Amino acid sequence: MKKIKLATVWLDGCSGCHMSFLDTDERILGLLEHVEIVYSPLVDIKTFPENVDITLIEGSVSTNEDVVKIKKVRAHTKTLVALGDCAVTGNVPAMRNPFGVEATIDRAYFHLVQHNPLTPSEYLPRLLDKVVPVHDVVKVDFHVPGCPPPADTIYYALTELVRGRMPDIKLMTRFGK
Amino acid sequence: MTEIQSVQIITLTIDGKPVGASGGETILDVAKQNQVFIPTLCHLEGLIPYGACRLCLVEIKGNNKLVPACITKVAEGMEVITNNERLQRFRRWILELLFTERNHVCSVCVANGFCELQSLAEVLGMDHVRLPYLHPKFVVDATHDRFVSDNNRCILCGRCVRVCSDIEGAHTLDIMGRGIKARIVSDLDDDWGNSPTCTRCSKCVQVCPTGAIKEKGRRSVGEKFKHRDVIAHLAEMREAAREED
Amino acid sequence: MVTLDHLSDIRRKVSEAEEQRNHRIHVCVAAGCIAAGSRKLLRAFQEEITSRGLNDSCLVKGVGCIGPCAGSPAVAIEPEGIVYCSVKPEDVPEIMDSLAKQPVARLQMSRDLPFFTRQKKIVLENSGRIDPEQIDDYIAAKGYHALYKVISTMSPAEVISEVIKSGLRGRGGAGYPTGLKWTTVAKTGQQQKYVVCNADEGDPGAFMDRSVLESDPHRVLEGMAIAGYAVGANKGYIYIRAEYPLAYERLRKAIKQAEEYTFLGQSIMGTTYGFHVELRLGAGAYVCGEETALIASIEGGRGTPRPRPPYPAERGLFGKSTLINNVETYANISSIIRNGGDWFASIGTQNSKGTKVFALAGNVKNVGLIEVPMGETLREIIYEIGGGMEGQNKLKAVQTGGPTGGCIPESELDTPVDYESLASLGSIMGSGGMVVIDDSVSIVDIARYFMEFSVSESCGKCVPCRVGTTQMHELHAKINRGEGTKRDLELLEELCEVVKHTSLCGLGQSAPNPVLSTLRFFRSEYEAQLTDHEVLAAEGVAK
Amino acid sequence: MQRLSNLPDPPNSDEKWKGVQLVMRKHGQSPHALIETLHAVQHAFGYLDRDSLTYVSDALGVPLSKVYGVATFYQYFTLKKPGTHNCVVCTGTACYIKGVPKLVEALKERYGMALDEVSADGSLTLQSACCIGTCGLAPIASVDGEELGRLSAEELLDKLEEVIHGDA
Repeated sequence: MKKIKLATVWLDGCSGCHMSFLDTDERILGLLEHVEIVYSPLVDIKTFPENVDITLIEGSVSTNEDVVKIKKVRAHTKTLVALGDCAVTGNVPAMRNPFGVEATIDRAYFHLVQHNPLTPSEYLPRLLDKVVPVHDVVKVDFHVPGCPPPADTIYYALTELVRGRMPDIKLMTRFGK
Repeated sequence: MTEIQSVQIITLTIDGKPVGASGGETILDVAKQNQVFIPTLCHLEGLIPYGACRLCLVEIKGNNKLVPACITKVAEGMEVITNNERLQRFRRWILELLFTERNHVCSVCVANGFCELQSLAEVLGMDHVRLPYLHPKFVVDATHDRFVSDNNRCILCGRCVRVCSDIEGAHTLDIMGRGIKARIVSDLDDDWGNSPTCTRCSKCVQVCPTGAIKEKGRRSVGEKFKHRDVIAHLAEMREAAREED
Repeated sequence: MVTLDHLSDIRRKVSEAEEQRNHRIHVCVAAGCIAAGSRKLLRAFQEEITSRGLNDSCLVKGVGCIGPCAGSPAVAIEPEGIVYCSVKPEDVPEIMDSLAKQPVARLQMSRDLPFFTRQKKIVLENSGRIDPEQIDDYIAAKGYHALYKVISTMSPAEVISEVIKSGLRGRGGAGYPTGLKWTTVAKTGQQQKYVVCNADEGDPGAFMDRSVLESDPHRVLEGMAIAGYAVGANKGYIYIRAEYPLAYERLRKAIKQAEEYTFLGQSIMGTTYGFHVELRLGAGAYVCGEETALIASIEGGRGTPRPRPPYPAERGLFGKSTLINNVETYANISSIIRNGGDWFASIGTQNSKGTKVFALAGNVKNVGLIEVPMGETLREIIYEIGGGMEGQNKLKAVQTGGPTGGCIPESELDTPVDYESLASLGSIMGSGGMVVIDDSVSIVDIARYFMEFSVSESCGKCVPCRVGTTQMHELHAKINRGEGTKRDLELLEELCEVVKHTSLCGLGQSAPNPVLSTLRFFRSEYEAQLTDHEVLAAEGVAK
Repeated sequence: MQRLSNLPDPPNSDEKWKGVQLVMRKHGQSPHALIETLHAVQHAFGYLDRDSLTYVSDALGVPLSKVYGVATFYQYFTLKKPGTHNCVVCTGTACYIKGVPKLVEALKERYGMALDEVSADGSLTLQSACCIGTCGLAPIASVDGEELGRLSAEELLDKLEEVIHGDA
């Protein structure tokens, strides 16, 4: 049987959702019998491949780089899963939204810096005016809220998706869990 | 509330199931007695019904308008529908609207795990919001030595205002402004810490469904356990005292 | 004890005074004409008459709205019935010269125009004829005769049955049968009851109630006193907008005069029936047109509505049984009593009886206040009475029912104006605003304008209205900027449905109407503005 | 029954408080008279400041937060000292389609402020009214109480310059 191509992408998030994914522990080995991880911060592949079956996205869309990345991911993914509150709601990264980019940079790069405060280099990705959830930029097929979503929930959702079914994760996770 | 005619027995159906009730009871009362779940946010046992969150809207056969279960009294022969595709859809929308209105970041909220808004999203399967977040900016009032008021987490259910004015009798809190700009204030929008009217009774903390009003000294996330049932007891005591007068 | 003779005496006196004069010059002193300078004009006429020594043969008086507001200030010459528009003080000598001769053609608006001939005046029968600040003028026009008839010859039940027979429905918008409402209040066994007049005319583009109150305030007081008698109330409140200082002032004077004449007060016309009226000033909140919000506001609180039932008839003002009708509803009562319910029921359509006052405004030639029998078509109103479009542009839509009403397209203009027909088009009768919109105006922008109104007027109590209107406005603005997607349009439509069905009061429930009705009739205008992107990034992301 | 208790002393010796007290007495100092009283205060002093609100709360026995909730609910009440001159622009439907947006734009360009704001120098308040009810004269604005109909942006700006500089 052909293996399902799975990718995981890390945008603006704390990596906690990836950690939770790893918390599926030995079950991941079982999963790998049906699944091939074709792109992920967990593996060493530099470019996002084509024809990916399932992509898990952790993190919100916060920079112009995130926008480019997520659009490419969407274009090459059949089922896009927003994994965790940052991807689903904006969560902590979006807490800067009421204050605006300027105040955020000011705070992070000047106020809270003791030595040599510096404006971030122009080569760094540029912050968007507002941090937004993934589905505000591209179509998302399935949402798994949680901060992070429990490993069991991720595992269940993934096994269902791998079997070509839409999982029902009601009561298995919640915002902030 | 006690009513003279409450001996009257009424039969009605809830979701097709025949149930009995006494006159004067609300649809919500009767649904609860019969283990039928109707979501609510602004309602709290012991407080005067408010009818504002619209989550408890139900259908009544023969009435083309939806009615709030928390206020509508049962009537003989009433056929109530508490749950169907349309009501589920409306409830999910209302939750989504609430989540977009303010800055509800469950993961860093003191009420994480004890929040009625959060738990309704879970129970009703609201897994993401389709509309843009409005991200307003509200100043957190931490001037009080015991409590903190954070309008960023407020859903304007009015419970704190009602408990403060109707149960405690202090009426320190009220809603100012209107529409999307409405928010909770203490006195003349002053620092809560300097309030000449606040009795420090902490009832507002107990009734707040979210993390908008919290007790100080709880350092991390998800530690805000509340004693909401106290209010119904207090209301009953008050009512009894009033009758004795 | 006031008797019919007293009233007849006053009538005789007034008509004698009028008949002595060959010419009576009526200058409109309603707010619109005052803003256009009619007080100066009134003074100019007075001075001209005095300087010509014509005080014995000419009478000049300020009257209420004559009707053609586009031609403010308006002047009428009686008994000839000549109407002059846009009159300036400089025109006064010329008009004075023309008395008893050929009218001044360049200022004249022909009385043969459909604007005048096609109207049927009940509520406005005295508007533009009597001096609103003179109670005698009102009495001379059979004013307070109905009140006299009621308290001297009719039982409360008979009064109500006459109102039921008339088929009158609430003119505030919803069209609830007035007689039924009165019956409910009359039947409650409560001791203390109140009669409230809703004069919180908040619909932008609507000035019917303002005009009635400024032109014929006693008419409303009489209607309220009759209502009080019928339902068993001894106290009435008029809740009036702060934006209408002139109407407030005229009402205040009218109450004082009526009290002096014992038409209001402890013992009306010497009988045991007492009825007091107090004024309450609104403070700028559209939602207070909703009856439970209005009650909260009269009680001195935030004007937020509460769920009904209990209806105000059961538990209203200060917790007591309360009858609430709007200005125009009360203004119909005296005519119904004087002429009989059957007479009233003979006017109008099967389900909508009598006449309706409309404030015709926008891109129409004869902007003004009109009264027509129910059942006239929109086309007749706009093209005949209204004189058609102002300027070269074509009619695109007519907006009825105020900011929470709907936009009706050209193709539906043959719809008769009655409660049910307008509702079937996704609009409402509302209180009677009718704004004609020409094709130079973007319909999407108009809907956005109305949404903005709903956002700023939402009281904020219930979630769907407070947040829903804001989100509708955001989605709408996004589409209007050309950034909306097909998905956004779907979301907008679904959100409209949610707000409509789940909001607490009428404001929220009808707030989506402008969007829904424009989507229904002008969908292509929305679609033309959509972008092709499947999901467009939120603001700031696309840049 | 009317409460005949004495009214507390007003916040200052301004004679205008007498008028406010008269209104409160007329309504038997009832909490229900809150809005009428606030009208009287604003009529007398042009706006509702903290001292006035506190006094009204005290005199009528209405909680401070409720007074504040009511004062901020209604558009007509203002808690900020208004400008010396005021300009009310009608934003009703008829005015809107007949060009009020252009007036608002012109005002914004000239004075750098939006509706419902007071100019930095305190010379002018711009207000909006959702309909003055004189739609026959649309677009309409009033300057210091004088209603001006069928108004162009230039006419409005000229008029405002006239009244503002008339003071100088």
